[in-house]
Amino acid sequence: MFSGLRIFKEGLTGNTGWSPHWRDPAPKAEYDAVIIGGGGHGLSTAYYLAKNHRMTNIAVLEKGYIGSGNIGRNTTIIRANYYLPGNSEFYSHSLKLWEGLEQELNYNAMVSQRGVINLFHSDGQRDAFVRRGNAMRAQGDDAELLDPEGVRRYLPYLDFDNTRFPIYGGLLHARGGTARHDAVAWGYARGADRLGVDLIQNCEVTGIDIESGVVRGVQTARGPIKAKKVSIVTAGRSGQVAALAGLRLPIESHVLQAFVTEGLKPCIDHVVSFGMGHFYISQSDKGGLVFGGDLDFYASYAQRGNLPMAEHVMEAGMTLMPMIGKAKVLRSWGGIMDMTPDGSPIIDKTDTYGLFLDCGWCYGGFKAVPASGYALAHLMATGVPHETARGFRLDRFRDGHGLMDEEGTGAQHNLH
Amino acid sequence: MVDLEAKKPCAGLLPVAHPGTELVEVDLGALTSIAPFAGQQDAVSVALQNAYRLGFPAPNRTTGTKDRRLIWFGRQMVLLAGPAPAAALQKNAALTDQTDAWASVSLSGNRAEDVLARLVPIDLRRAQFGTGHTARTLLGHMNASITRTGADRFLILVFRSMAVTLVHDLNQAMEAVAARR
Amino acid sequence: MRIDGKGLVDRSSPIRFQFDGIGHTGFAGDTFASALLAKGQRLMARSFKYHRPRGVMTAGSEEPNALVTVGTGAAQEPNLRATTLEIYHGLEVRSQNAWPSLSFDVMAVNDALWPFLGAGFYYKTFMWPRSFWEHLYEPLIRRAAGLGALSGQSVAERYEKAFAFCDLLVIGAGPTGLMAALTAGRAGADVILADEDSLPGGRLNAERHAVGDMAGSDWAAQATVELRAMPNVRVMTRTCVTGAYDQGTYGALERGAGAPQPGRPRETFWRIVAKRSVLAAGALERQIAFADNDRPGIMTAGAVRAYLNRWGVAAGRRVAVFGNNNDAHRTALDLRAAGVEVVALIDPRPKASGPKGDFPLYAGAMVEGTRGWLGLREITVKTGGGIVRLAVDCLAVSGGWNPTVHLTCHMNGKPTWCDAIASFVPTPGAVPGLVAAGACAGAFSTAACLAAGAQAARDALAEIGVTSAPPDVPEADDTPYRIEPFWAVPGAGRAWLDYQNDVTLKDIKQAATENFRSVEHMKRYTTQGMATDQGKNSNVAALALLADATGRGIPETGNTTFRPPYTPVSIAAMGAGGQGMGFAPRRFTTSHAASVQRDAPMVEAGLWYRPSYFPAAGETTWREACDREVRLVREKVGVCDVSTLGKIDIQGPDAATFLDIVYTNTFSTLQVGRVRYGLMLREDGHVMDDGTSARLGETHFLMTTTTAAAGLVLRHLEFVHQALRPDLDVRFASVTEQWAQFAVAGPKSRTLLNDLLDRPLDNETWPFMTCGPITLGGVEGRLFRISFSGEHAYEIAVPARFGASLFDTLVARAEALGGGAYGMEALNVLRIEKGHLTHAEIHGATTAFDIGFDRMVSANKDCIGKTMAARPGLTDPNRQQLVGLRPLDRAVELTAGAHLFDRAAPARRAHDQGYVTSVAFSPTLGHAIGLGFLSRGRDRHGEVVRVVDALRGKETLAEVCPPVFVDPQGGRLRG
Amino acid sequence: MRLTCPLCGDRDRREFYYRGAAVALHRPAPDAGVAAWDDYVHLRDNPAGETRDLWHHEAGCGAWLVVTRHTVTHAVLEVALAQDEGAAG
Repeated sequence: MFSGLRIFKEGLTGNTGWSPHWRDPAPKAEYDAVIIGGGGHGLSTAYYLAKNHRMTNIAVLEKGYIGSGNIGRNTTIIRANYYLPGNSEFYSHSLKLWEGLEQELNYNAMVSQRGVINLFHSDGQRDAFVRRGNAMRAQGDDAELLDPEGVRRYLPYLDFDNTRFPIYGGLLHARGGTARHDAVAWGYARGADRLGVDLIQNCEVTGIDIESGVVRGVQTARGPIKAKKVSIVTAGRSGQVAALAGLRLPIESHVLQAFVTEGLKPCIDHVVSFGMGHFYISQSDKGGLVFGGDLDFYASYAQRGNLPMAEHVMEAGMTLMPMIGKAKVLRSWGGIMDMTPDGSPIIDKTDTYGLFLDCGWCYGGFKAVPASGYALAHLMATGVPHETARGFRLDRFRDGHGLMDEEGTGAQHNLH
Repeated sequence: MVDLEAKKPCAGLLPVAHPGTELVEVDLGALTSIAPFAGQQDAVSVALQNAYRLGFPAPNRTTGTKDRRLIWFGRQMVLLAGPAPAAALQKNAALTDQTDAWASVSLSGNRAEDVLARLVPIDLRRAQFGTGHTARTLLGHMNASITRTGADRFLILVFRSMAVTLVHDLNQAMEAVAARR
Repeated sequence: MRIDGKGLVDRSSPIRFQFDGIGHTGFAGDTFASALLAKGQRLMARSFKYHRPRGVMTAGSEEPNALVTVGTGAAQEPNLRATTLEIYHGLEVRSQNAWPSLSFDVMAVNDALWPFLGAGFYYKTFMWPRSFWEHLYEPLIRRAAGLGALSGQSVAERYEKAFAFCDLLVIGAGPTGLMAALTAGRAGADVILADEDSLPGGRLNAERHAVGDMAGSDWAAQATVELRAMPNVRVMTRTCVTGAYDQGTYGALERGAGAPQPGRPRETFWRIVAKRSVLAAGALERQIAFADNDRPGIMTAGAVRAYLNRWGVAAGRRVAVFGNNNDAHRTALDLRAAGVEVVALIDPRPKASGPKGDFPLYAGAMVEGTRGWLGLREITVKTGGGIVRLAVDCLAVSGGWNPTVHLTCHMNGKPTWCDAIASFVPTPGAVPGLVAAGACAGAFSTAACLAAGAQAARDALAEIGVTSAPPDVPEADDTPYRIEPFWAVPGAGRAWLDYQNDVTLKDIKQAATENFRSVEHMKRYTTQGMATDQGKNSNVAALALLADATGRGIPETGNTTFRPPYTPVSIAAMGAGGQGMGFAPRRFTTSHAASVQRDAPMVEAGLWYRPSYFPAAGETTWREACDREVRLVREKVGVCDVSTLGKIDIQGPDAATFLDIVYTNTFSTLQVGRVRYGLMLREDGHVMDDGTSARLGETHFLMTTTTAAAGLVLRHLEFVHQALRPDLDVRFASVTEQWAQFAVAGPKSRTLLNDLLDRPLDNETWPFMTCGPITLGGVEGRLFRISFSGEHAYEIAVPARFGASLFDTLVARAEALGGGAYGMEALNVLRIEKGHLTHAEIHGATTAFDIGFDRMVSANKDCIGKTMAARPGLTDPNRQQLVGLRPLDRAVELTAGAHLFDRAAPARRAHDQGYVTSVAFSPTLGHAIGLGFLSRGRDRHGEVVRVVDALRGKETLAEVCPPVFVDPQGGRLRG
Repeated sequence: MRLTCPLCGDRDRREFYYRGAAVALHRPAPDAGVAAWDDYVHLRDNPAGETRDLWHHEAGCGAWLVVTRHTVTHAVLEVALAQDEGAAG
C-alpha cells in the first residue's frame, strides 16, 4: 500500500522496504486469456478482466517493456468532449474512470482536472463547438461556452489583438485535464500484477494460432502459449499483429509529433487548443510546456517527426500565444498512430472465435485508456460489447452505419 | 456607360529598398497559361516558335526576354508573358488568361539570394539556379513562381490576393538581411 | 581568478554587466561563467528538486547547473546557460529558481527532507482526499518546480528562419571539423561549417596542444581565416546543428551575437540540406558519482582546463583533480604551469602513474565526500594510507569522455558500446549520408582528429563525385587516451548523477529495486536524463550504474534514445514568422479597401477577408445593418463581392466527360451558354462540395467551388484526372484570382446592369442559369445569371485589376436605385431563407440523401462516390435529414449548435434527434428561422421539436418545415 | 523528408500533399461489390517496410506522384508520375 505514511516510515528507515511494483514471471504454457500489448490499453484490459470479471489466469505479452508504446509518447490530455454517438458515451465513461483512478489503483497518476479550453475563430467554428458542447451536456458531461472576454479571464496571455485568426471564444471543459502518462501504465501494471495477472516483458508475439476459425494461442519469442482468448491491443503496430491472424485492417499508421520545453515556472494553467491549425498545449507539473499539433501526414513507423510539421506547430503557438516564444524546446518525439477512415477506434470481435481487436485509436488513445480496457475486458469476458463501446464496430466502414467522423474529413486516414 | 479604372496588385505597397536589395512591382503585359492538349506539345511548340520565336521551355526553365517570355509553370503548362496569345495556339492548347491573377515583383540586389533563402525552400544560389531557371515552389506559405532574370534579379509571382503578404514577407526578410551587416 | 597572460579574451575590451543587481566586469570573449569565475564567484544557481546551491560544472552548452535568466519585460529569457552566454555591455543577468536570494533559498529545506523525496515518491502519495490534488498538492508542486520564468508578455524581438544547401555540412569546428572543412573547401566543394561556439577551434582553444608548429588555438584561427576566404565555404559560428532529419536535412539554431539590436534577428533557425555531412561534434566529459559531488566548485576537468587556457581563469586557488584517465592528469599540469596551486591529483586506478609535478599523486585513491554548502571547502580522500582531508575550493573531475553521438541517434540509430573508451560510439550508417569522425567517433587525440576529419571529408566528397587532393595534415599530439571505467565511489552519502534533476545513485538503485529495470523505466521513474541537458553529463554513468544494480552488462542494459533538438531551441526561432499575421497568408479581395472605407468589419473566411456588414448612419447593431441589407436585396438591389469562391477553368475535348465523373449530375448535356448547379462527392459517398459550372464553349467549362474548398477541389480534379483517368484530354487552371466577381441581386439588378453594360440584357436572351461574355466600358467580362439569394440576380466578373473600380461603380449605382452593398451576414440570411447550403450543412459527414439531393445523383452514369453513397448506412431512412425550423413563439431566437429532441423527451443523449446548423432572423418573414438535421426529418414536417441549447441556457419549441422559407417555387429568381 | 519530383527535382516535404496508399489508383468498377470497394476505400496493407503511396506536388508543378518508399527508414526509393502509373499500372 502506497501512502504518505509509508513514505515517511521508509524515509526514516533508509528506504529499504520498497519492493517491485510488478513481478517478472516466466510465461506459463497456457492462459485463459492473453493480451498482446503491454501498453496502456492492454494493461487496463488485464486489470479490468481480473478486477471486474475475476479472470486472473491471464497474461499480458509485451514486445519491449511495459508502457513502451504510445502511453509514454503522448501529450497526456484527458477529456470527454466528443459529440457523435458512440464516442460520446465512451469518452464520458473514460473520464469518470479517470476521476477515481488513483484511489482505485493506489497509484498517483497525477490526474489533474485543470480544464480544457478549445478556442474557436469564426462564427462557423463557434456553431460547431456549440453543437459539440450541447452534445457533451446531453451526455451528462460539463461544457461551458466562453466569449472572448471569458477566454481572456482564463487565458490572459493569448494574443487577442494581433493574431492571424482572432479569438471568437472558447469551449471550456472543466473536468478535462492531464495525467502523468507513464504512471498510468505503471499503476495499471501494478494493479493487474497484484490481482495475479502475469506481465511478460520482452515477449514478442510472432504468430497467432488459429484452428478451424478458433483461436488457440500465440507463438512468442519465449515459446508458444496456449490461450482460449486472445486480444490484439497493439496500437501503432495493429496492422502487423493483425496480419498474423490473416486480418487486413482499415488502418494506416502515421506519426504524431509532440514537444516539451525546458522547465518553467507556472504560466499555462489549462489545456488550450487552437482552432485554426492543430496546436494544443499544457504545462506539466515539472514545468515543461507539453504541446503538439497535427500528424506528419505520411504513413510511417519511424517514431520520429519531420521539420515542416514541427515548424508549423511552433508557428501556430507563436500566433496564438507569443509569450511562449522564449521557451525552449527540449525534446521532440513521435508516436505511431493507428489512423482509421473515420478517426474513431475499433473494439470488436473478429471472424476468428476468441480473437479480439482493440485498435484504431488515432490520436485519442491516451484519454481512452481506462474505458478501453474496461470495455474490451467486458467484451472478452462476456462476448457482448460493453454498453459504452457498441459503436466501435469493425464493420461500420463496410456498411456505413454509425460512422463517427468527428472531423468530417472522410475516409482518408491521415485527415482525422 | 462606365469607365473602369485599372489597379495594380501591389499599388501602394511598392517599391521598397533596403541596403543590398530592392523590390519593385513589374508589369509583365498579358499573362496566358498555355496547357497543350494530349499529344499537342510539339504543335504548340511550333506555334510558339512561329508566333514569338520562342521555344517551349523545358521544365524549370524560361525562354525569351523581358518583353516576351515563356515561363514553365508546372505540369503540362507554360506561362506566356508579354504579348496576347496567338490565335494559332487555340486549337492545340488550353489557353487561360491569367493577366490579373498574379502579383509580379522583381527582387534585385547583391543580397537578393540571402533574402529569398529566408523564404524559399529551394537552392536559389546562382551556381544552382542560373539566369533562365525558374521554379514552382513556396515563398513563405504561398505558392509561387520564381524565375532568375539576371545575375542578381528574380521575378516572383504569387496570387494577386496575397500581394500584401508577399510584400510583408519579403520586406521582413530584406530588413533582417540588411541588419546582419 | 584571472591569470595574467593566459587566454584568448581581449583584455583591452572590458565589458560591464550585472548579476542579481551587482556590477561585474569581464572582457570581450568572456562567457558569463568565465567572467564570474574570474571574480571568484562559484555559486550561480540552485538545483531543481532539493534547491542545492550549484556552480558551473562545464564550459559548454551541456551545462546542467548554471542556468540563469537574462533581460526584463518582454525580453526576459529564462534558462540560459552561463557557460554559453556571451557577455555584452549592459547585460543584466538574474539567478532563478531561488527565493528570496541565491545564497539563501528557503526551498532548500527540501534538501533536509531528502529521505522522503526519493525516486518517484509522488506516485505513492498525494492521493487523499481526491480533490486535494488540483487544489493543494499540484499547485504547490508546480510552484516549487520549474526553473526560470517566462515574462508572460508577447515576444517583441525578431526571430527568423532560413534555408541553406551544400555539398558537405561539417558539424563542429574543432580539429576534426576544421580539417574536414579545409579538405573539402580546398577541393572546391560547397561547404557549410557550423559550430555552436562563438569561436571555432573546439578543444584546441581549451588545451595547450600544438598543431604543427603553432599553438592549437592559433592553428584554428588560421584555418578559420582560410575557410572564410573561400567563396565556396560558409563558416557559421554560434550555430548549433540541433537535429538530423530525413534525406540530409538538418535543423540548426544560430544565436545572434552580443546585445539585441533593432531589426536584427535574435536567432535564426536554419534548415540545412546537405548531400553529405561529417559529424565532428567532439566529446563531453562525464562526472564520477561520489557523496556530495555537486557543490559549487566541483567541475569537469576539461572545463577547468578550458577556463584556464581559453579564458585565462583559474577556477580556484587550491585545486584538486580527480580522474580515472590520463587526460585528466593534464589538468594538474596546466594549472601548475599557470601558477595555480594543485593540492592533489587523485586517480582511482591503482597503477596510475601520472605526470611528475610538484603536487601529490594519490593512485588508487578516491574522493569520498566533500564539504561546503555554498561552495566547496574540503574534500575527503580515501587513499591506501587512510583518509585524507584536503582544503580545496575547486575539484576537477573526470570520469572519462563520452563521444557526442546524439545526432547519429536522431533517426532511431542506436550507438554501439566501445570498451576501449568505456563509452558509446556512433553506429556507422545510422544517419544516411552522415559520417562521424574524430572525438565523436571515439578518436580522442588531436592528431587522430585531424586525420579523421580529412579522411571523412574525402570519403564524403568521393561519394558525390568530388575528388580532393590528399590533405596536408599537420602534426599534433597523439597521446593515447587510457581509461579504466570508474563510475562511482562506494559510500553512504548522496552521489549525484543528474545534477539538475537531483537524481542520485540511491534513486537509480531504488528504481532497480522497484523493478524499473529497463533503462527507459529507470529514466522515466527517476527523471534521470530528463533535465535541460537531456542526460549529456550523466546518462552513460547512470546506465552503467543501472547495469551494475541489475547485474547486467552495459550493452544489454541499452540506452535511452536521443531525440532532437541537441540543444534546446526557442519556440520563437522554430516558429519564426508565425507571430501576428504571419501564420498564414492574408488574401484580400479587390473591394477590400472600399469595404473598409465603408466601415465594414472584415472577417476571416478561410484565408480571405470579407465584409461582415456595411453599417449605415444611425445603425448601432450588426442586426440593424444586416436586416436592412437583406431587405434591400429582396426589394431593390444589392451588391456583394463573391470573388473568393473558387473558379476553375476546365478545357479540353473530354472536359464534359470529365465533369460527368466528378459531379453526381450530368454536365455533358449542358448547353453552351448555360449554367448548372453541381454536387460533388468524396469517394466515400459523402458530399465534398457544391457549386455551379458554366459551359463557356463546347470544350470549355468554368467550375465554381465554395471559398473554403477551392484548393481541395482543384486537387481532387487533378487526382481524378492524373491518377484515375489520364486517358481523358482535359486541362485545369485556377482562375479564382483572375476575376473579380460580384453578385448583383434583387429585383432591380437588371436595371442596374443595363446602365453599365455596353449591350443591355433582357429576360429572353438572359434567362435564369445562363452565362456569356459581356463588355462594360470596353472591358471584357463575364456574366452569369445565377442566384444564391433567391432573387433575380447576376454575378458579373471582370479582370481583377478592374475589381475595385467596378465594385465602387456597382455600389454607387445600387445606392442610386435604393439598394447598396451587402455583407456576409446578409448573404447568410438570404441563403438560409432560401435553404441554400454552406459548409455548416455540407460539413463532411452529410450525404446527398441527407440534404435531400439524392435525385441529383444520376442513375445513368457512374461518378466519384456513387457506389459508397449507396451503402446501407448512408441511405438509412433513420438518418438525420435536412429540415427547416421555425420557433413556435415567433418572438424567440434560434441558436446554431442547439440539439433537437422530441417534445416530451428529456434532453439526454439517448433521445438526441439532431441539431441546428444555421440560424437567422428573417426580416422577410419577421421571425427567426433555422436549418438543421433531424432524424427522419423529411417525414416530420409539421411536427414540433424541442430545441435545446444547454450551453446558452436556452430552450424553445420549433416547428419542423421544409428547408426553404422564401419563394419555394423560385418565381423571384426567374422573373 | 525530401522527394525528387520527376518534373521539379529534389524538393522539401513541405511542398507536397499526402493522400495515402497507392491503392487509390485502382478504382474498382461500380459493380465490383462491397468487398472490393471496402478494400479500395478503407482497408490498407499498411506495411512496416516498403510501400507505395500517392503525393501531390501541390506547391510545385501540380503533378500527382506515386512514391515508393520505406515506412521505417523513410528512404525514398522511387518517385513516378501518377499519370504513367495509374489506370494502366
